[in-house]
Amino acid sequence: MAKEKKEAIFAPTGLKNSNNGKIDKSVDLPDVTKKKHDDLGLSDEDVVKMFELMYLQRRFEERAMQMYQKGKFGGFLHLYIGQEAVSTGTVFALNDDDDIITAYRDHGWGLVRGVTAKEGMAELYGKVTGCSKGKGGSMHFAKAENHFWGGYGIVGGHIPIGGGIAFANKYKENDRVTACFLGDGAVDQGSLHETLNMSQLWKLPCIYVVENNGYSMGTAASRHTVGEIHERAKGYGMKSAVFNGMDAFTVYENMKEISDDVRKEGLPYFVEVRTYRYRGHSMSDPGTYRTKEELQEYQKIDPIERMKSYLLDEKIIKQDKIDEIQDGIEDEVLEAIDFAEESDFPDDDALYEDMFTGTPYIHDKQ
Amino acid sequence: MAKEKKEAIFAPTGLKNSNNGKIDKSVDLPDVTKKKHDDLGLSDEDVVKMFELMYLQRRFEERAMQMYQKGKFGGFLHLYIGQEAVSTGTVFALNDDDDIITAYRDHGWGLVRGVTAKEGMAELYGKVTGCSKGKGGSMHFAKAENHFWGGYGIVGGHIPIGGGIAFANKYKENDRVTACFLGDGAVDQGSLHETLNMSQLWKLPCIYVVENNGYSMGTAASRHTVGEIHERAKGYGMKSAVFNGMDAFTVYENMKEISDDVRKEGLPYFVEVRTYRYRGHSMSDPGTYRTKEELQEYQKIDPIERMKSYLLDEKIIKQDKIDEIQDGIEDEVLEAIDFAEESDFPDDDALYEDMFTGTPYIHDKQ
Amino acid sequence: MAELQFREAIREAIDEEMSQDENIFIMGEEVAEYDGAYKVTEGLLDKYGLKRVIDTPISELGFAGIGVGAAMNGLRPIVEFMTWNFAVLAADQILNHASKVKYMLGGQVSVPIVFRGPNASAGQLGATHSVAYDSMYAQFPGLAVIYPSEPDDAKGLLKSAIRNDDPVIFMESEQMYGLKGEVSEEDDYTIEIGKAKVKREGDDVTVVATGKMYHIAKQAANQLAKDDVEVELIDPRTIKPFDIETVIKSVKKTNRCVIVDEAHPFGGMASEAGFLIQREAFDYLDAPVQRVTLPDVSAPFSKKLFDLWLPDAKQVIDAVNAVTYRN
Amino acid sequence: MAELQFREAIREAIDEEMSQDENIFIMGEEVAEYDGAYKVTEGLLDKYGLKRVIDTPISELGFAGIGVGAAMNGLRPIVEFMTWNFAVLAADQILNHASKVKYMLGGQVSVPIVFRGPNASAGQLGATHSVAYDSMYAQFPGLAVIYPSEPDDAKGLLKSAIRNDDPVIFMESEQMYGLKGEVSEEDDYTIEIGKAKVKREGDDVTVVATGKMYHIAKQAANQLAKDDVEVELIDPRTIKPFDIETVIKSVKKTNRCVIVDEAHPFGGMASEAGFLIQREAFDYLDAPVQRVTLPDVSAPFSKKLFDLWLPDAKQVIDAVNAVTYRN
Ligand SMILES: Cc1ncc(C[n+]2csc(CCOP(=O)(O)OP(=O)(O)O)c2C)c(N)n1
Ligand SMILES: Cc1ncc(C[n+]2csc(CCOP(=O)(O)OP(=O)(O)O)c2C)c(N)n1
Ligand SMILES: [Mg+2]
Ligand SMILES: [Mg+2]
Repeated sequence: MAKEKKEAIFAPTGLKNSNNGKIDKSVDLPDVTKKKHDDLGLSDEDVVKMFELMYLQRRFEERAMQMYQKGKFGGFLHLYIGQEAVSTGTVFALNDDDDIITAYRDHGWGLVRGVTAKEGMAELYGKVTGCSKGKGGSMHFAKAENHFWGGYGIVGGHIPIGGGIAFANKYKENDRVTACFLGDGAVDQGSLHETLNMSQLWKLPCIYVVENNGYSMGTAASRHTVGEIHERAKGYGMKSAVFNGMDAFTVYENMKEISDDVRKEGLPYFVEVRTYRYRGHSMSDPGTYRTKEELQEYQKIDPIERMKSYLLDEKIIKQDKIDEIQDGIEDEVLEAIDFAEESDFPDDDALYEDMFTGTPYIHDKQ
Repeated sequence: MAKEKKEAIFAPTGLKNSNNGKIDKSVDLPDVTKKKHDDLGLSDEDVVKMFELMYLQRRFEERAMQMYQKGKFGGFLHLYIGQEAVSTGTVFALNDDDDIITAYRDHGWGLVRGVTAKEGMAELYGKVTGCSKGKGGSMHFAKAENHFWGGYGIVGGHIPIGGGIAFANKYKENDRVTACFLGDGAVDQGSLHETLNMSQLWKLPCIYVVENNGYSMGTAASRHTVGEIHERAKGYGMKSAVFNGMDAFTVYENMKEISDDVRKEGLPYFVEVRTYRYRGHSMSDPGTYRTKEELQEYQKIDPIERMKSYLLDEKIIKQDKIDEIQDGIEDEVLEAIDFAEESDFPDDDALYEDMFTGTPYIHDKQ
Repeated sequence: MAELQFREAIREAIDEEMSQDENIFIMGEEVAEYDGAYKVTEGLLDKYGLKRVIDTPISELGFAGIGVGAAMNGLRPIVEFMTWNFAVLAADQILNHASKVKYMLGGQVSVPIVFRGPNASAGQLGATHSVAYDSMYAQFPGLAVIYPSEPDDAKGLLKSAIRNDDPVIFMESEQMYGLKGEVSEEDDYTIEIGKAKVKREGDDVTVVATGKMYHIAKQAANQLAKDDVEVELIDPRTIKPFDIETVIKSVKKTNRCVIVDEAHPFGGMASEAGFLIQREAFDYLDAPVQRVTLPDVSAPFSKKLFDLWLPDAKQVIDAVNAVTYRN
Repeated sequence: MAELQFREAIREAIDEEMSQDENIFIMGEEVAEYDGAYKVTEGLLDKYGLKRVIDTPISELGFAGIGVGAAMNGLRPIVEFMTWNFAVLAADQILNHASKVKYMLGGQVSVPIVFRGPNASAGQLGATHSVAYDSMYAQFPGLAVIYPSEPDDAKGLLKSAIRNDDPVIFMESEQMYGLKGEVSEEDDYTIEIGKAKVKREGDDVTVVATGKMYHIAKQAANQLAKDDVEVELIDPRTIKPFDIETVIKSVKKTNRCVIVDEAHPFGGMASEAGFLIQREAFDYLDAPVQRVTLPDVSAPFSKKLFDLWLPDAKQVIDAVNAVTYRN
């Protein structure tokens, strides 16, 4: 039974240690939906609005990146660029009072759930006019009144919180569905396992959606997690799905079906959405863990370009209208920058505010 | 899409809230092996030894229970009674230098891996002659020199440690296999998920064995964990098995096959062994969560009685030899009690010993 | 006044609060069908049903987080940990989420949640079941930490904790659950969080102790009284907010202080209170503040070692003798 | 002496130790192919290969536990946490296992493991990425906690930590990784764990500070020197063992002490050291021990608030003025 000895190796090798300088594509995309927007129950206006929303997310972040590089603000900046179809398809599929929670790659999610460009940009700048009063910054966009519960910085930490939001909805019997988004990297956290088990056991109306963008920082999905992510559901007898996240219609179609099912059956769902992030993990990422070719392949199927073509091909709107929308959004973002620049920093007193809802208590305040 | 409203319920109901006063049997037992001992490669002596080991575990704990009830020692006392086929079949299947680690229900595991009745009983009594010098007590039996790494009291806490022991074996390329035993209740801990993922990803030679004895304290398995436990492996593409743990031959056969496979392939395995604990979770457990009938059903197929019948039926030994063995073990246990009673408590200085291997450091020692 | 066990006082607090607010629910391991590992929640399932009294799997991190999410979304969870030793697995939800979410979202959400369960040692349960975690949680902003010593305090403070709109860590003791004491029968009896109580007046030395240690300190005080040393015994009851004013007032009278703490020495309540006392009452101190704590070693199982390990009245008396220069 | 960045000093320590003991390996998120989130482990994968430099999934609890098991079974793991804020998820493995296993098994096993990574805040990273955890770990028996301030200390102490046969918590700072300093070129340069270093001599006041705060304290000391206030600046370097002797010796000379601590006030190193000083040097103190810490609020993102939040030299000077009665 002696086996041939070779040096023990633990983690699977990545680009740096692969022989041929290539790795398998980090995410394989399932097919997009063949349905047209009206088959999906979306109006022409909906599609235009989808385009606007996606473009807003894109331009907001591109400009934010510039401002960051100019040193206008500090902290981390994790860009959602490339993944906008996921947020956009989702908010159209969900009811407005359905609940959304996500990790720190959250700008897109804020913008589709009513954080204005101004509030978002001001938050990045740490201004009191920011959506989280400048207390949170890039990782903690939120708009609780619109049922967007925010971005969270501890990988996996918000997963049980998503389950808890769903728990309260079931408790209150209000028919709201919760959608909890997480990265492929977060799949490896124990909190996911615990939450999936309890969600299935307790029948929580929650959709756990993995935005598999191929990488957890510099680690390709296949290097940090075994098997197909959506198959994790099997062990819990949980319903699951995997679909293409580079197309807003596909996201919409699937999320609609799934949220309807969750609302009706009162059982959770585990979903893997395959997508791709164009930028580095954060602004300091050199990106040596992937090939330029891989990135380009996904950029070729950019969800915003795809939507633009769709609008034109289907003659929903013409190029001039597209230009007008784009210019409008460009202005909106630039105004947001002005707004952020001109807004005030929080008062000194703010340091001690928002810690408590009830009686505040600060130990040994000097 | 409005669904019929009824009061939200979360955890599944148990005996107390079931309508008919009955619950589904908490563990369904797969069939036992049909093979005879020689088909399994076990000698007559092996079978006798198996019987002895099982009987030792049983009598050790029955006597320990009496001593506990007499107030001879304190702390928790979690009895393994009913599950002895698991430990016994396993040690025969594994090599002597394969590694074993388990939770706090660990007396049986200690005894099959060379903790003597004396060392075990003295440990329960908190005497310096105990296997862990009286520092650990019931929950922390260990015999590291025999590759039994001990019992652990934090549910799920020892799972990654088991993985780490396997990691070191792979690192040292020593062909040892690790068997990490855990309860059905521990299945719900995030540590299991994290460890399974890393074990499969890193190809660790480790068998994770759930001793599903039907209950996590007072909670039936179906009330705390969804689906079939062994199916959790599916999400990780890990090999898995489920088998009957009330028969030492079945445990032996399966654990032999599995450990051979792990040794050969260098990949982990996830195993569910179905068994039953006859006693309460610990000594204070009133046991109202299960029916007397259920308990009796399992007692009817007691692994020790089964083995005794086998020995007689197969004419391996006769009744008088059985009596002799039993009397011998009884003496051994009674001597162990005397030994424990007569042994010394640790010196006062021992309070400060065994904290450190290197330079000891005790902050602000008075 | 009614005589209640500690566990009954806690149960009454939960019961009274649950009966007047539908959004309160309790969850934890074995809290429902088993009636609680230590029978604290006995009868609550029968009274409030499966919706509001919920058995959880052994998933401390997960159910703590579900509690946090439920609190954010309008409920008022009481999360029971079978002991605080196991809550270490949930530390991320308590430290990184419950205590911080409100602040980092600029005040948009509230987290009205009570995490409760037995703290510190409970006899010979060994190293992993015996740690006092009150000071650890007190280190972090945003968390109130309550560790009462008597049934009356437990009832009044737990009711306040459940009504509190921010996270509260509420600590009990397995070994005190059976302890009986007079409990106010006042309607809707609450005690303000953050107020120490002078439980025995005296002029010679201030002794500060809560939880199990309060009872040790009380024994010592009774003993010392026979020697005409009158101890002023202060039970802070809440580790955070820590009512340093009450302690300082007493120290200004007695000029001496001993703090008894069930934690290991480094950075426990004793060191924090001691630091503050020397700073705020420097000119009043006739002797350095002394403390009695666990030694800096893990809990041993063996009864003999365990008894050596746990602070006792003799150590308190020795410390009092030191600050009063009686030895 | 060679001038090295802090990260280079750490890398050298790891490299030198790995080259002389095959049983040492390093694992953590992004330590291998990415060369480390903060480039501390740059080049180690190339040098030591995939067996000994291992990328982990984001499973802090799991890989910390795998480290503990591997240490028990004969290896010497270095486990990198991307920051100590994330290690909260692994707290059970550190507090309930690494620090206790040896004791509870009566000495049968050893756990020679180093857990390391950046501690405390690193600029505007918000509430969940900014906490100083050194004092928290120091509360628990069995753990050494090292938090150096300069490259030389980092190198010498990390080498000792890796050789130590018991678990060590080793803390760094993202913001100091680029800091340059002279590092001994002595062959096999190690520094004994648990020895403070007097980094500046002075007669007027003792200031204690380590990690990032050492540099703040140093600024303050330079400033104060212009006013003829001579600070004796002590860097404890290790939070535990805490070298109280060196501090007491200094306080007996200066009669005044200020402690600067990057943690929140409750139960931090400052309160522990302060408590010990008042107890051990009571008759020598001309003023109460003062401390400078974070306020008891979570880290805000906004630059303005963040700057208010973090201790600065001005606060240290104020505290020195207080203990020297100069204000
Ligand atoms: C518990 C924890 N561990 C580590 C980190 C550091 N970290 C931040 S993001 C990240 C990668 C997460 O990747 P993924 O979940 O795939 O999300 P993506 O960045 O792709 O959106 C890591 C390791 C963290 N924030 N929290
Ligand atoms: C982390 C943690 N949570 C809770 C407990 C309390 N506890 C001890 S044993 C147990 C039940 C475990 O059941 P199972 O894993 O099925 O093992 P069995 O007792 O059946 O052998 C519980 C809840 C603990 N020791 N550790
Ligand atoms: Mg990702
Ligand atoms: Mg069980």
